[in-house]
Amino acid sequence: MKSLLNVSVGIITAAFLTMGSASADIKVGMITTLSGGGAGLGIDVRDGFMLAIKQSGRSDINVVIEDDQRKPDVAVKLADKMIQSEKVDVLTGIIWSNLAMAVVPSATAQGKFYLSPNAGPSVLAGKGCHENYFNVAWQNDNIHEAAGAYADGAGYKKTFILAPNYPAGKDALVGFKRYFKGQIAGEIYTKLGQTDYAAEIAQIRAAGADSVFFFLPGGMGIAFLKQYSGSGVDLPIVGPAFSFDQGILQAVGEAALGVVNTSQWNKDLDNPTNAAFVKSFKAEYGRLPSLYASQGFDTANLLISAVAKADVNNTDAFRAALKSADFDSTRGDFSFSSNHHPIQSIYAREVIKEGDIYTNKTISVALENHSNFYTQDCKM
Amino acid sequence: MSFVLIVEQILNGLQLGVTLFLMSAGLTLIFGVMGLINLAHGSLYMVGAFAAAAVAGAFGSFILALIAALAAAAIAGAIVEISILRRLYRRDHLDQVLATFALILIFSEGTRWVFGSFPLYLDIPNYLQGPVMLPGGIQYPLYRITLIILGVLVAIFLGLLISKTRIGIKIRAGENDREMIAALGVDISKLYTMVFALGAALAGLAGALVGAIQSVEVGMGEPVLILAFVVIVIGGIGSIKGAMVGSILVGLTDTLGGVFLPKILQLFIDISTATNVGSSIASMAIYILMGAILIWRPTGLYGSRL
Amino acid sequence: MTELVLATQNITKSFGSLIACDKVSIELKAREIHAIIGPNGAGKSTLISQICGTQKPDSGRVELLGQDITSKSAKDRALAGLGRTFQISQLAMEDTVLQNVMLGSLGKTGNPWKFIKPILTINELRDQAEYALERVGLIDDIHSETGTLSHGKKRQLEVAIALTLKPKVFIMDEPMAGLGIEGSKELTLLLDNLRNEAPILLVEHDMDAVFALADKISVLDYGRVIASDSVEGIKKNPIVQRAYLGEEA
Amino acid sequence: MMSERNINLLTLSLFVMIPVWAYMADEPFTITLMTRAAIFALAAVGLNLILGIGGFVSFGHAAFFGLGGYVMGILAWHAQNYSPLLEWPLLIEGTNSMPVIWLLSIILSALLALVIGAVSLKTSGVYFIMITLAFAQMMYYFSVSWSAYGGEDGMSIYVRNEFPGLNTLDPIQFYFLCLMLLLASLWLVSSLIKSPFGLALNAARQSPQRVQAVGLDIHRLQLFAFVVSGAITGLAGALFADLNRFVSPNMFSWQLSGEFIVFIIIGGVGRLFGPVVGALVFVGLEHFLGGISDFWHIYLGVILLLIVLFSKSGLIGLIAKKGGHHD
Repeated sequence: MKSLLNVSVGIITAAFLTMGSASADIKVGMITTLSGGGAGLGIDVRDGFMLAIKQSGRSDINVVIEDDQRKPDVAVKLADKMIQSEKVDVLTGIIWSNLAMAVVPSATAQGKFYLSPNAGPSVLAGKGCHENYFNVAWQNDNIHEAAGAYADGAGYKKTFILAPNYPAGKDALVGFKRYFKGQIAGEIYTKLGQTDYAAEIAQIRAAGADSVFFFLPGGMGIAFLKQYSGSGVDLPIVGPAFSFDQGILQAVGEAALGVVNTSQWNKDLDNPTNAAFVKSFKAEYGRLPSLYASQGFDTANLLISAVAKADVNNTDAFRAALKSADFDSTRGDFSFSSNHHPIQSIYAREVIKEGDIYTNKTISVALENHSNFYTQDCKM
Repeated sequence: MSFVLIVEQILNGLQLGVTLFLMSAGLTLIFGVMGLINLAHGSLYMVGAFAAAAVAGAFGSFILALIAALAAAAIAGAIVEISILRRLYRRDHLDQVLATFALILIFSEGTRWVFGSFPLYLDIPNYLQGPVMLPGGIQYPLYRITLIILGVLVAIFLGLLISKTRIGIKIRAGENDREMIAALGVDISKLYTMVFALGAALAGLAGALVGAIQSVEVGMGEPVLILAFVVIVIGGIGSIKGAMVGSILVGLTDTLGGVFLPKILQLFIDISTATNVGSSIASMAIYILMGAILIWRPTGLYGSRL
Repeated sequence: MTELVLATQNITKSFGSLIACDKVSIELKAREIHAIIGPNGAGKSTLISQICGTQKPDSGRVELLGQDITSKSAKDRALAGLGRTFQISQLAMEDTVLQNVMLGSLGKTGNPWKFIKPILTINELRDQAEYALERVGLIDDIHSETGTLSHGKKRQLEVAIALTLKPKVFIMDEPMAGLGIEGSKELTLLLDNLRNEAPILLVEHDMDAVFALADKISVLDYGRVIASDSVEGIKKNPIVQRAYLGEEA
Repeated sequence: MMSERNINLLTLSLFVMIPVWAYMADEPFTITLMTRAAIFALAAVGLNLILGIGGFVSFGHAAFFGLGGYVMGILAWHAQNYSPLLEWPLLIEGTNSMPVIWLLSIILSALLALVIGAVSLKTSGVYFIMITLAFAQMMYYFSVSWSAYGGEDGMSIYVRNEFPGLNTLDPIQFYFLCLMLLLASLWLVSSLIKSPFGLALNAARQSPQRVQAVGLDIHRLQLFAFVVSGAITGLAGALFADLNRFVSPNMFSWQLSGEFIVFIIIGGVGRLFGPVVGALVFVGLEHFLGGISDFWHIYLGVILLLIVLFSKSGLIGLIAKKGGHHD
């Protein structure tokens, strides 16, 4: 706990020797969720990010970290602080789409770079895209598109789909349907923050479906899975990684075993960067890394690669350095599409038990070198 | 819409109702006896769930976990009552709101400090796993049936406690007249602590029972708290019977509204609009219910006239 | 024949099995002081509440100047000309004495919808208030916080507020309570004068005051009028002596 | 010890001096923080009218705050996208003119308050608390599911709206605009309190029977206070949306309603400057404690507890001499 406190005290400077700096110091503002219900995601992003900074040994990258409490207005306030008071060059860290929508447009309009380690709302990929906005995680639809593709490939013909009634939930179902060719047995939008799914499960039971796709992030997903497994409905489930990731999986427990979920990363992905990342993350923080930690780690490495190539004050050169994505990602091949979102493979994983710990095993590639749907809407 | 589905949804509504009852019984009792608005009641629910998860994780026994939830919430409640809240009984409701709001902050972040930022694991025991067949070919989870029965038992227990025992007499006297009960020679502060701990224990029990089928995480108490307030206002503040009726009404409205409103709207407009509009009205349904009841009866169904 | 100002006809009110008012009919004529006496719990306050509209009678009617006001709200009865004082002081305790009385003069205008000019600078209202305070002898306490006043002074303040309303009839619920001998004397004088402005229905325990002021006395016991007569008649009435005066002696 | 009047003056001077200092020292974020404090203060000044003077604890003032925010958001969004708000029966265009947005926020919030108040003021005490909460929750869920205007994600407005003759994107200019509105609302509320209307409203809280007995309609008095109260808070919402250049359903959340109440209690219930002091202190605490640790909410909670336990009438009451209440 003590180390956690130390890390979070305001300004953090990596106290390592410089590796010879061709460029001036760069200041990074990280706004992420560190308190309240969704804190786990933010903490993982932060820890992954700081691990990469530490490993780079660079002392010319200063990171300022603040807690947005998952409130949009607080995030906006912090962005103002980062820009006006801390005078950062680059912003990053936001977990939630709605907070990203509140912060990103005005930050990029003020000439700051924004590197998204998690949220990828469709607006920021399409009509609202910006040359200074780079998404290092995924466009929101991607993981769900992969789930649709997987369900299709697995031969499901009639799927019941559900998601919370908010924009990311709608993106999820649209994304799934984009790649699923079968029939939709039923489509439900649940209340955001709902924790009892008995009514929905009853509808699934009655719908005559052969499979279920759901997108319910955070506690909603835990609740759904527990209740689903106790309901006697035993249709196969497909879901995005968010409900099956390392942090949350232990809380779901047995109910998740065998479920197939889609993700652009898994800890068993076979590349040297990933192996080293998993090992060092475990050594540093004493827990297995999550999807979010890998995204934080990749975001930092992208930044480090750009800092090594160009001075942040030379905006065009720095942007080009970012765009080239010249870093070793934990996911293997990684490049940016024309609207600055990842082109990457998305995998199907299965939840297994390793000793006492629930975790995922990669079983197949759901979508190979996948870009996103909104490139043609983006005019930079 | 089949008969089976309708019955199943009614059972779901009942089950939500009885869990809400566990929360709101304590809330309404504390308000009725001490006149305290306790926003931190949701935090006690959370404390119960976390205690249960911790004990279940360490010893693997669900029964022990439930006992731990009762005990931890009761103790947390008693500590808070003795150290802070008893100073506020004679104060304005506003001071109580601020103090218990502050307690929410302390409880939430304190819990996160102790247990970390990720949800904890708490599952239902094997012997309560899986569905059972009810008459009429209805398949329904055993655990939820157990919850309904347990909730009804607690309601009976509370009813007997208040109508038949000495403590109950004191509680009823305390509701009516604080001076009188002091004059009767009852140690009023002990009584208050007891009532508060009882309410807290019920909330903790609810947290543990619900935590097993939902997620045990920081902030889990606040949405339930709001629902519980809706319940006690509908039922009439201070009335256990009102809390019971209010819980069932809210449980049924919330569950059935979410399911049937979109279906009903589909008869009139196209499916996707119906789903959309239906689910947004459904999410407002309990508040509309509460508003309507308060317009009809400004002090709730069983509330005493002010 | 003198004009009938206020009348109740057979008003009845019960709370469960307890009958607080049982077919009570009383009359108040112009320039008259009609006292209601009776032991505690006899139903005097319930009667006043029904006349002033804070409680609705189960049956019977209340008439003011020949008009049926039984179904009117307390506010409308005040507008119709009922000026009352409360047995348990109903005052804005955090406000000053002057502010409380100006509430009365504001009520008389019937128009509280003025938002900018401070009320204390509206001379017309202030003059009326100060005049009323002078009449009840509270002018020296004009800027005191009402909550700090003695019990007796609060009674006087109640009367002052009623004065500003310039009502057609006064309803006074124990205005003398807690006043002390000197205070009672002064208030007795004031009420004696007031009867020329409007008749008074007076509930009072101070028998000296009642005997000095009343033109007519009605005695309530267990919710019923057991006697209604002149001062002399009541003094001699054996039923009254048994039911009420006898107990006090 | 200080008189309440001096505390008020001190507070006002802080609201002027801090931003001026920040401007000189080139600390624009401090100005942003002060703007936030001023807007929260404005919202709470509105609430204080019905809560402190009227005696009705509204736990749903976020309904007005959010409505004001959405008025700004919707008008500016249409102006930004050059799409008319309504084409039939008459053409209504979006706008990015602050005065127009303010006026509309005030009018619509007042109308909403009229509806909510007409229903809610029939109840009192805890029932009133809960029914106002219910209305705000309805607005919340409605905005979440209203996908045309962003639903849960809300709406981003890329440029701050315009005020004739000012550059509103300059933090200090926007700040003083907000401060002027705060001062105007303080002047309005202080006039109201001293006016005949205020006297009657104040008395209606302390002794409703008395006010009825002098022939005044307490329900109408309270309803009017509620409407003014909602309108002021609605205006604050429009400003808040402009400060963030963003609106979302969060502006309707019950936590926000709770925070408004907290501002008032911190400062002192029913005192003219109570909400102003409270908002300033709260924003300050949030800012300074936020950097201490991940668990800074614990510290905030403890400080709020201490305030409530050791001061019976807010910080102003704690500092002010007794009896300074009526100035």
